Amino acid sequence: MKEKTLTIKPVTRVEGHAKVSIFLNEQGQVDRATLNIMEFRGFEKFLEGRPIEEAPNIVTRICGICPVSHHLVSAKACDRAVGVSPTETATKLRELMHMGQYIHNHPLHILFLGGPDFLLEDVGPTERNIVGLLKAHPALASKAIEVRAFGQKVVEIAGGSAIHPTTSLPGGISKHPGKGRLENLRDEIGSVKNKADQIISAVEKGVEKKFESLLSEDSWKSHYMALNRGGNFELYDGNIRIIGKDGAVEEDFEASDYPKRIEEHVEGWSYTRFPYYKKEGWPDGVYRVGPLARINVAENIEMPKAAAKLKEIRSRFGHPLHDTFHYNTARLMELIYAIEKAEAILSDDSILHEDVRTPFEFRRGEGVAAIEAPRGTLIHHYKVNDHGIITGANIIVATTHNNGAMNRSVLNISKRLVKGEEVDYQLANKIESVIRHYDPCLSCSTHLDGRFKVEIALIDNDGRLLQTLRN
Amino acid sequence: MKEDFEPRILGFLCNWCGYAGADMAGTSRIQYPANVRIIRVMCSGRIDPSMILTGLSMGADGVLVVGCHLGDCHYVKGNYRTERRVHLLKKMLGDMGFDPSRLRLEWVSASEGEKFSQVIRDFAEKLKKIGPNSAVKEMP
Amino acid sequence: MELAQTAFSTCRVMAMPERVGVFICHCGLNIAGVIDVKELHTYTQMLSGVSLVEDYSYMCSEPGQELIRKAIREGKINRVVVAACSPRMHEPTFRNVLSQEGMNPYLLDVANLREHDSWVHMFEKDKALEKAKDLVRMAVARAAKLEALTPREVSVERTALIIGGGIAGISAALDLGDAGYKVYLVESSPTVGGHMAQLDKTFPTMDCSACILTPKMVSVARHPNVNLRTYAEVVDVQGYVGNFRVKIRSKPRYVDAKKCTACGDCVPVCPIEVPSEFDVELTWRKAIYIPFPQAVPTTYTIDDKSCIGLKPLTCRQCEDKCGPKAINFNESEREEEIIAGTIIVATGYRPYNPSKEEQYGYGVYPNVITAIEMERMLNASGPTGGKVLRPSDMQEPGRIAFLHCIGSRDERANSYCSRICCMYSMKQARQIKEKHPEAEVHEFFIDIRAYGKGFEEFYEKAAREYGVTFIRGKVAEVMEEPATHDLLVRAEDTMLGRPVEIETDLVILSTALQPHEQTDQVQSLLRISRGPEGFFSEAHPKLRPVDTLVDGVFICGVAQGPKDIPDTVAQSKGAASGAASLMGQGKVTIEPYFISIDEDVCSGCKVCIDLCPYQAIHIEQKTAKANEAQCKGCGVCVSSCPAGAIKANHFTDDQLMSQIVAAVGGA
Amino acid sequence: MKVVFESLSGCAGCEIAVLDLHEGLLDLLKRVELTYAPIILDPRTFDRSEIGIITGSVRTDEDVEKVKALREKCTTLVTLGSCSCFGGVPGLANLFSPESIVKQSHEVNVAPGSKIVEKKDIPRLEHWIVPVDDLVNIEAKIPGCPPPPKFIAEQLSTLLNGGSQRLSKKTVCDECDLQKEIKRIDKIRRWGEGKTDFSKCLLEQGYICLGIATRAGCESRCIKAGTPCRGCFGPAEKVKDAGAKLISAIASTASLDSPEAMNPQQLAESFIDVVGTAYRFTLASSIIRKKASEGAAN
Repeated sequence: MKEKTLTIKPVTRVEGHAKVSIFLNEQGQVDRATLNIMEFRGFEKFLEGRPIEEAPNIVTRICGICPVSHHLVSAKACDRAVGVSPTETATKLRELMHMGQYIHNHPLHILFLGGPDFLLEDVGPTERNIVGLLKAHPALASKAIEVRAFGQKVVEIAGGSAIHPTTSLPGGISKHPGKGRLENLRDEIGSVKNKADQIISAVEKGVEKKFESLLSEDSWKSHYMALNRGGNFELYDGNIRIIGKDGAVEEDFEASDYPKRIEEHVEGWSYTRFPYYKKEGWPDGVYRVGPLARINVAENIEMPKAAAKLKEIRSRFGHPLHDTFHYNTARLMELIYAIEKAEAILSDDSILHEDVRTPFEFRRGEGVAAIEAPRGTLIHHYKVNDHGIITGANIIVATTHNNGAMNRSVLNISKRLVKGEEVDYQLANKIESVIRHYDPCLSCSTHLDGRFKVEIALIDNDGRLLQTLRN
Repeated sequence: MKEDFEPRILGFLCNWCGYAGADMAGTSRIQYPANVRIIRVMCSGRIDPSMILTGLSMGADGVLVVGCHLGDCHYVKGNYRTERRVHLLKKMLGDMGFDPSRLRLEWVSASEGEKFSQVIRDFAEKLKKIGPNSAVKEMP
Repeated sequence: MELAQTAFSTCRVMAMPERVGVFICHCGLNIAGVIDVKELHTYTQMLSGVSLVEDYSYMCSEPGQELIRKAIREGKINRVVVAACSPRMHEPTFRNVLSQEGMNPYLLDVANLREHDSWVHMFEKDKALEKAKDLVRMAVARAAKLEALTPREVSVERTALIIGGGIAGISAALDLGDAGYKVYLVESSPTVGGHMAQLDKTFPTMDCSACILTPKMVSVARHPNVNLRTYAEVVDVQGYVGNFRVKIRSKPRYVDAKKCTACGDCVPVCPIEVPSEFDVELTWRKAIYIPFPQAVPTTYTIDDKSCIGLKPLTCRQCEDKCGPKAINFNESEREEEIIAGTIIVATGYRPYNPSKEEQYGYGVYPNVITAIEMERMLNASGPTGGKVLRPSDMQEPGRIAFLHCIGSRDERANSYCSRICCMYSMKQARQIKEKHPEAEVHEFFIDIRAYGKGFEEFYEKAAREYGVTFIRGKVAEVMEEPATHDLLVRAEDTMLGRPVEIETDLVILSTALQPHEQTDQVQSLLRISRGPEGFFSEAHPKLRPVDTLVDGVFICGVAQGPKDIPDTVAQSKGAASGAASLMGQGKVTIEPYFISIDEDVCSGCKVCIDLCPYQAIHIEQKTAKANEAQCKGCGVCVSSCPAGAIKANHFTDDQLMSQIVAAVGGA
Repeated sequence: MKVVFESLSGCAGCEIAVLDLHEGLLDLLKRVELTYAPIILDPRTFDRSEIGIITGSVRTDEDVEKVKALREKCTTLVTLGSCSCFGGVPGLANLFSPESIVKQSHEVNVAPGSKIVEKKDIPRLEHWIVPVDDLVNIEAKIPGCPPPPKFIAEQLSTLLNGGSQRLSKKTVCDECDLQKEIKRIDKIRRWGEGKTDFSKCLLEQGYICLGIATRAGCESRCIKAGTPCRGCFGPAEKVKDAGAKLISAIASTASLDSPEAMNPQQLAESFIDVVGTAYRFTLASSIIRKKASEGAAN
């Protein structure tokens, strides 16, 4: 039997375009398996020449599912590039917008993307989706739809539009959304919190029986990387922390120092590169980002219900969690956190002040900022000339970090499950479901045409340039 | 620059001054190169920038806009608007990789036949140096 | 769809429902001499949408027009393209042809093969043919998109405004007044009469200028239909033909014209003396003055720049002295607005000031004077009572030289010929000879321009009977003997081919005629164009000499170019008849080039409102509305409207785009 | 009524906008038979469908194949969102020569020490982005970035009832309730420059706002949130090139006689990044669609 390649294309229920190729050797065993990411638009190239104040409203088009993350991290990078700090109210409104995105994002994953894999019994390709979910779990589905709708409403009020927000610019927010609308959100959030609890218990009940098998599908040790504020769980702003396979903290650094810690591996068959932790080298240095990483990196959580949930998870499964399915467990916890955090921000009266923007002047400069997008750490970095025109842009995106890990998981599960020459729907879906745990955003990962620029190592904050940025 | 290249100039002339000036060059039998194709408009302010862009995108090597001298416009301020449009368009064309001097604005009064012929001669010469407008071939 | 191949562009012209008839004119040899009309004919037949092609030697002639009429009658065509001369020339002619056959006159496009092609590419026949093909293709493309339009009918106010109270303005005012139209005659100086009032005799009949002028001045002042506004200016003109809204500002005279009997008692007590403009500064006049005795209106005027009775209040002797108490120092400026159906510009001229030509010494040598100064001396009511005197010693000059073409036919000054200098120089020479038969009178000329009726005989008589010597050669230089102020005229006698020097007592410079100093102001008010020499340009040199390109505005007299009094009066009668025909009809058709706004598309962004110089667009319930009567069809709002809601009749986006595509484009 | 969703090189924002119908989505799903939508359904191909909805820009050769295949297999083809309608924000890549973008991604922005690897069996890039209706005829366009959920529902239900699509003939000004007084601009200001009065028209305060030349339909959501419109709904009904119309309108409303009026040079200098602003969503479908190579240095 000569060599053969089985392909699954397109990978469904993920954002963007990818294909899985499984290479069988003569004995029909899986020799290699790859996840090729096939998207490319070149945002960084055409950001050059654009005015800095327009960047936050251009970069949202990198991703339609997490446009808020790009909008806010871009605004933060712009603030630093022109040297202006946003007002307190503006920062609060931005963080509120960010929480709104999580309240929309995780229910979206449960309802449309990953959920159907672990909430529906063995069904065919035409039922494993939202329609199937509505039949099987009507209560869960309608609650999830309502919670997600609330999330999008928060983003619309704080950001002007639920998808591709527009209100942030250097120095803060352009116009205050109005007291009345914020007060309405404040009244509604209580009921949203209950609905979220019901969703979480429904999901947990839904997977109870096959929980062990789900965990065992793909479990391997890796490093983890996430934003963090002095050990606290953080989604909006803070340092980046890397922990080892045993959970010990190995790195804690500013966003701009990022390239000193990470290098990348190259493959001809994918637009995306494969970052790995420099000290450990390839492939041992592969690390994971996103919900699983955030839950592992956090020492404690400032929000009470989320903290309780974390304690419960850790007592049951230990620390750090290595099973890929735990991405979903972490997502549930993060949903609680996001709602609690939104409630905290909404109840803080400083959000009602009218002062939402600090004026700014254009100056030559650079700005680097990081944020936790639903799928992992996201970094924007801009270089601006003295007319405030962008001369260089570099965007380092969540899913790129997970590229190595996703390929590793695909290889693991393919070796275990692929026996013969065909890959039927059930088997293919098993492989895809592992990818869906990561909930990759492929158009994000490859908007920057598949490469992850290690060498654009900018210097530390006092402006000393270690490495030139060539464009 | 290869000599046989004959640049194609699209000319927008206002009825009261530019067009009349071209007529004057005719009645005075002033000879000038045959590169321009003239379109008459009532005022240079009538010319919509999308017409100039269409001309360039369809292969005109140069677009010439001829209006009345500032202050002479038959409709008071039409040419002031034209002047600003042409300036903005030149900047846009520069950003789009065109040589901005492919778009040219001139004020020619009804009696300046000689000046009109001089403008055509000079514009044709300059376009020969810049070379053919390659936009058409590459257009999808 | 087939290929119309020219080097200029390959263009697959889409099949068109319209049936275009193309009529190519040879214009004798003007077009056919350069463009191969046969080749153009066959090429045009290939253009899709063209259902008939004809070519003929003179399309504007009756047989040429008949070709079009026949094609329309036989229903072969529903659009017409005439490939001939400039539309600015014969578009009206061919439009009439269409309407005579019941076809909407605006379904016509004219390709300018003459002024824009054959006449300017005479030695590049092949390129001229290429261009002709493109111009015809563009015209056919536009013709297909033309829409029937009905011109707008507008009522015409039966009132004429005439700017300038010289002989041109007066005769036009009288003609129109007699024809029963109301006239506003506006003159900036205190009296009508203009430069003619300064003259003594007029050539060739040697009539006394005042005798033929003053009666006209009086009748224009008394004419029931003529409102005379002297010492007044037009300051604003809005609106369009038939409905010009005109603002006239009258300067204060500080003398009540009705009460003033022109007795002149005020003059002796006035302490202020200033050079008299009317007498070309040969004499003085007081601050309170009448330009000349026969001035109309016969009243004195106080010149507020020099009178010390106004600001500050110090003198006012004349007020006390005035019997009829006509003087009123707190008279103020008056402004009035009138509606005029037509406007006639008769602003006349300004004599050329030769002082910058040092070689003649005007202003340096006292005995070098200009012809107008000579005219004032010859005039019996002039400063010298008709005696010809040398300014240096007030003696009668025995030897006099006239220098022609000063400021005319000279690259450094004006390149044109002022047409009347030869004749008025000879006239003055004969007058001097009548007074002093023994005087030596020489005329230095380049060419004698004696073209008018009786002019040649006048010239013969001057030479033979009056003994005026004519020397052909422009004077190079005039030198002065400082002690005696006698002058030496040096020239080259081109007939004898040798230099000549003549001693003279007096030199008279025949200066050129230049546009009146307020020509700029009148031009900006009326938006009419001017030629390179600065005179107003007529709509067509041969066929519309007194019309302008602005409907309802006419020009006559020297404002249109140098000419003598007979030609001036002929033109002013022409302008009057042009205005009368417009006002007679009581209505006039306006080119239907106005705009229309689509309310469903207009979104009330207000970009157009402030843009329109004629305030032709206003907002009603959130969307823009066009006032067709106000709109002049410039189209600036059409190209500015960001929503594309405004359409310019006869110059629509489709029509212009179709021409662009035909000119440079592919399909 | 069979419906399929195909996404080319886009950001999935349009798909999320459909999902943002929340409960409304369920009624929609009842009225249609959604047979292929890789983002939320597993089937990997389909054979025929009445309605085919395309999102994302035509960036790779694979996108072109998908569009052609969809044309064969669907009776009604609908472009959803500015990317498929006009080229969208990715269309700005047409500002750079195709070579420079590929070079940027594969040689220039690469970590030192990592070997340059020939890219094989992944889609090749098209030289420049074109709107879908440049490749195949389409029956309907639903513009917007993203099109508002309510707007998508209205447009789809008209198509589902077999009706012909009716997009607004007005511009965003019609839906914008900021007060408009007089368009006479003394100074053009960049967004964020100086104090902004949110009760008055932004353009009249000198901020470039594409609302005047952009089709209505979004109820001026961005302006209501306090940001000038950037024209994601594309040119108004009667306009061929929204950028050219904006340039024309800005030039014509620049004040002429006020003391601080800009002369033509100052006007051009103060309008920063003309193409990036006036053509942000429509460069690929404008008249001059791409950078002419004569000037394409980078």
